[in-house]
Amino acid sequence: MAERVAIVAAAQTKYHLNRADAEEGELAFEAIKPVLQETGLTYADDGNGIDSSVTCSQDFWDGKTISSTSVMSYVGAHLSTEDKVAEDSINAVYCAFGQILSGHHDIVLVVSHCKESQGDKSIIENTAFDPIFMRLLGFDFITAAALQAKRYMYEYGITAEQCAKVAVKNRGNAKNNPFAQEPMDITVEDVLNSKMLVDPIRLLDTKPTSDGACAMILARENKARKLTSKPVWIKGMSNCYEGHYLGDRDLAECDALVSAARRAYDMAGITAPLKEIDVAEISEEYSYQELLWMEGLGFCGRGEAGKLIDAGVTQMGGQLPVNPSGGMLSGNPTVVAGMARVAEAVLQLRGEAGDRQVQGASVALAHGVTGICGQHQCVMILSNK
Amino acid sequence: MANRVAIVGVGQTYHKSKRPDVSQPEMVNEAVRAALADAQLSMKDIESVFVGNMETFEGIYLPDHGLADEAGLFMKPGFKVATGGSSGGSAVVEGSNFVASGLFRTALVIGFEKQDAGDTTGAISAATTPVWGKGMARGALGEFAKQASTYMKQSGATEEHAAMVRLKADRGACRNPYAHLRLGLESVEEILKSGYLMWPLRLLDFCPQSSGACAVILAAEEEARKITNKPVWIADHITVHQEPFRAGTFGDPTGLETYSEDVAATKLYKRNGISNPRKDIDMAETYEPSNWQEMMLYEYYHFCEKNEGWKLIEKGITEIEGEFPVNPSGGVIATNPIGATPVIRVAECALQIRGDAGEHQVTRDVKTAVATALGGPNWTVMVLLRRFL
Amino acid sequence: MVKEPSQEHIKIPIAMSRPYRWATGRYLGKLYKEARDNKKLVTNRCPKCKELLWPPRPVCGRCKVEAGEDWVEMSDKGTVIQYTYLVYPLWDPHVGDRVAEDYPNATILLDGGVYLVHKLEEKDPEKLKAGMRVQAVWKEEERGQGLNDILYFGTIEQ
Amino acid sequence: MAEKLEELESFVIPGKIDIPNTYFAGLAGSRFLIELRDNRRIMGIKCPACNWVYVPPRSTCKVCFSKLEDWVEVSDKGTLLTCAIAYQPSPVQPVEPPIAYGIVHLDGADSGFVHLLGEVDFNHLRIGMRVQAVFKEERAGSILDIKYFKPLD
Repeated sequence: MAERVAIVAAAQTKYHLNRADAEEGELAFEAIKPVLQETGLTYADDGNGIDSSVTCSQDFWDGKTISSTSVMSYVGAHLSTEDKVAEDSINAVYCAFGQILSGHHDIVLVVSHCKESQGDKSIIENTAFDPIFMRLLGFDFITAAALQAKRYMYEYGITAEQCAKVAVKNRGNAKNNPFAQEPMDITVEDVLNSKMLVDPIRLLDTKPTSDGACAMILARENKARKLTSKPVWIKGMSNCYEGHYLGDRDLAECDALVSAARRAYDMAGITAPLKEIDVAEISEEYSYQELLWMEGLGFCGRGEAGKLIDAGVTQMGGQLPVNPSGGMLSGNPTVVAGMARVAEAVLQLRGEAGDRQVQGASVALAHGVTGICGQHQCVMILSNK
Repeated sequence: MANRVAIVGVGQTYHKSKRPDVSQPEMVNEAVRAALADAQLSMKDIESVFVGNMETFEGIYLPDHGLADEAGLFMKPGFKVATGGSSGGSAVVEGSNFVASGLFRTALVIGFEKQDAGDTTGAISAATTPVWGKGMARGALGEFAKQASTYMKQSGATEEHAAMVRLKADRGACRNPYAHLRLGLESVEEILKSGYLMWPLRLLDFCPQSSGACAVILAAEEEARKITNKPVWIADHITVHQEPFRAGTFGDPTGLETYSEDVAATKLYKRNGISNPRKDIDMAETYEPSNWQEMMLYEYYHFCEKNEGWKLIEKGITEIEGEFPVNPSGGVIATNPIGATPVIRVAECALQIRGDAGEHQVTRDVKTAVATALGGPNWTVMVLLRRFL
Repeated sequence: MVKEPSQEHIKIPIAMSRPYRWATGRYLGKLYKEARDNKKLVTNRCPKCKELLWPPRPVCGRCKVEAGEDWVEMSDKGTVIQYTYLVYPLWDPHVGDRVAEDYPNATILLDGGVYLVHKLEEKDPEKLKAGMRVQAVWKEEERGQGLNDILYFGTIEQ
Repeated sequence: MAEKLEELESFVIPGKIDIPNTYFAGLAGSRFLIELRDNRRIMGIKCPACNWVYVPPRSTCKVCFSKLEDWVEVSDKGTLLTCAIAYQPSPVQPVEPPIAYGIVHLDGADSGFVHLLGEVDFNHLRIGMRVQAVFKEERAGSILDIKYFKPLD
């Protein structure tokens, strides 16, 4: 890369079960306002203001065609550049990264919002499945995820206890995160005794319905240094699509994640992820996914993530704390979850993560996932150096 | 610092109301194969994929994911953008950005819409929610009808002028084997006989609902020169959004506001040394859902003075053989697979610059062309293409 | 060009309505409340450009600043700027059917200075004209639906 | 008009987006569904380059992008690759829960086939078990023309 790009500010709303008190734009503005205040930026394309906005929302969740119109006023879109990415929001950060590296923009505002409380999750997710071969079977994401969990556990001997430990760890970590929706003191037994939703996935293996928003500002190096004394640099980033038809995929593997991670690591010059990365924020919509994605990210060999959680490697104080924020399991809306991971990584690298701070963190990984059984994966490496 | 980006291949499906013979991924596959063939590349040469589509039209959440097995996304990086009707234009812009940035050497940009899967007007009406505007939405039709009525009053354009635009479009479409509506219209009178859909818009004044796909392949300069001896350079692009302060869904029905098109054109022309667009640019493909809209776009894009758009059509300036051809492909009024439409604009401009447009190749030698896109509420994307850097 | 084969084309119809619970938020909620309780139209004003925002919201999209709560009550009278009438019934996604709304659809400039899209009571195309003066005809019952608390705009004398 | 913003109410308006859709099964999908409907046969398609049999069939190989036209019939019997049991009701389910889902490696295919499982004691569901397709008597040209896969003894 010829030039460096930094995140100069990031903010999240507190995540909440139901924000019926706010429409989408008002919700997003709760995250936008702090990043504008922190940087003192306004909208201008003279090189000193925000010259592009990338929003991320899903029409199916907003119940509205061209859902970015909900936040248009709040992201300075009028007679300015605005684009909307329709994946998990970490890809909107990727889009902004590309806009700056291309030379077209200097300072980009990225905003995502989602109110899961206002739609029907099963119906919306069902429409993501191929209408000819899968949709009529009545799939939603958790049903497909259960097929993946079962195959992954079978293939590598991952146990329900090990998955439950992820849920316990992340909900416990959430107690230190003021933005988290569901911090909980729970035990492995609590998880294993919680209601079975889709065997082998139980209620506490899943995340709650969540509403929230996240905003951040990216800037090219010469601008970033003027905007903050604590820039967080994007050292590497990439994403990847897996195939769609579930029967074609070896669900115990996550090839797209391996591919995205390889490119991100190559860019960042990372060869030994477990050693070189200080903290990871991983999008785990279901508890088993944190383990599977850790393998895809190369933190351990295939099937060995269970051993890492058993050994406490990923807990606070371990060699590589994973999801100090509490992760998706503690409550992030889909769509927003990936940017929430990035925002948490930024806090860690600025040393502003409060009680969930990983001491001395200088390299962080943020991961986002979109679609069925992690069909689309995105990996980002950040550093404060 | 940034890499220069060229279009090295274009491909599209033929466009029809319905494509019962193919599934959505199969339809997109046709365009991707055509683009690969045009570039003489194979899928393994493609490093990234960017998709433009509006999910509500087909009722498919994450529609790009559904394409992964058959349209070339499998194990490739990329993402989908959704900026309304301009989605395909935004996909070209982001694809171009990612190649320019050096992150990828090649990018496949896909736009598609299979409108036989749903109800387009219904999907556009869903751009309002019941909390604001329930039951008031009339799809795009209502908006364009109102704009037409205002334009008629303000500019002095007549229904005859609109019909002349329609006639020009049809002449182009009949020479373009991929166009959807190829009606063989012969006279203005024939068009004026068609019934009103929504006053003052007649059936023949409005674009059809098309199913189709279009793909373009972008490459960084070094790759591009290896791939083709006729690269078409993306000299610049710009995206401008506009908020509808005066209750419009597409721009401003009162004509009092500054338009996103105007801002986009002003900035794009200025930074590319274009002082007289009709002289410095050789042709344009615009996103004109109605013939009335095309006359307005002439003005918004500074191809003429305000309220004089109708004079361009009256004088034949924008005909295929004219001094400044606009929409020689037949344009959007002949073919509108929404997500694909802006990609088609870019592809058609590229073909004109290469001299490969066949029967609808314009008379003027095209060295520079501009492709535009329109999305709601009033999203403008302009892509400036050149034969030489 | 791909040839169309002659085989039977299987199609899968899926009609799955998606339910939503849309929230107005507090700013638009204020308009809803005044419409419901007092048959009044209210909105807030931008502190910078002094224009009325529409719908009411916490930011001015034009000035790109926070708008605050300078609330203003507006007349429910206005002038028709543009109108069109429907000839062909269109699919309404919020109804789930084709709707042949026989009231003309108009953009109306309220006397307070904001534009809104609504229905006109006058159905006779001969009597419709831009510039005609209209006033909201409010529903007597079941209000609480924002602008849909207005049945339509009826013609008033100059 | 002196209320504080915090005291203002947000109205929640229930409603829906209701636009019916029609999906064409396309070249490969149509033939596959016609065979299910008319002949109770499960057809796959073979990639000449990868030597891989896809079920259900599609027109392009996702790996090598070859056009696929080489139709092969595969068995209605296969081996269970994974399974899941949905206990909670949802509006998209085709039958009442609990519902068992499975991915079946059909004999003669190289990919898994996603469907429902039936006539099975959930306690006996296990990966690797042999299953067979049960066809509906009334078939309409849909993936649901197969009722489910049942265990083979």
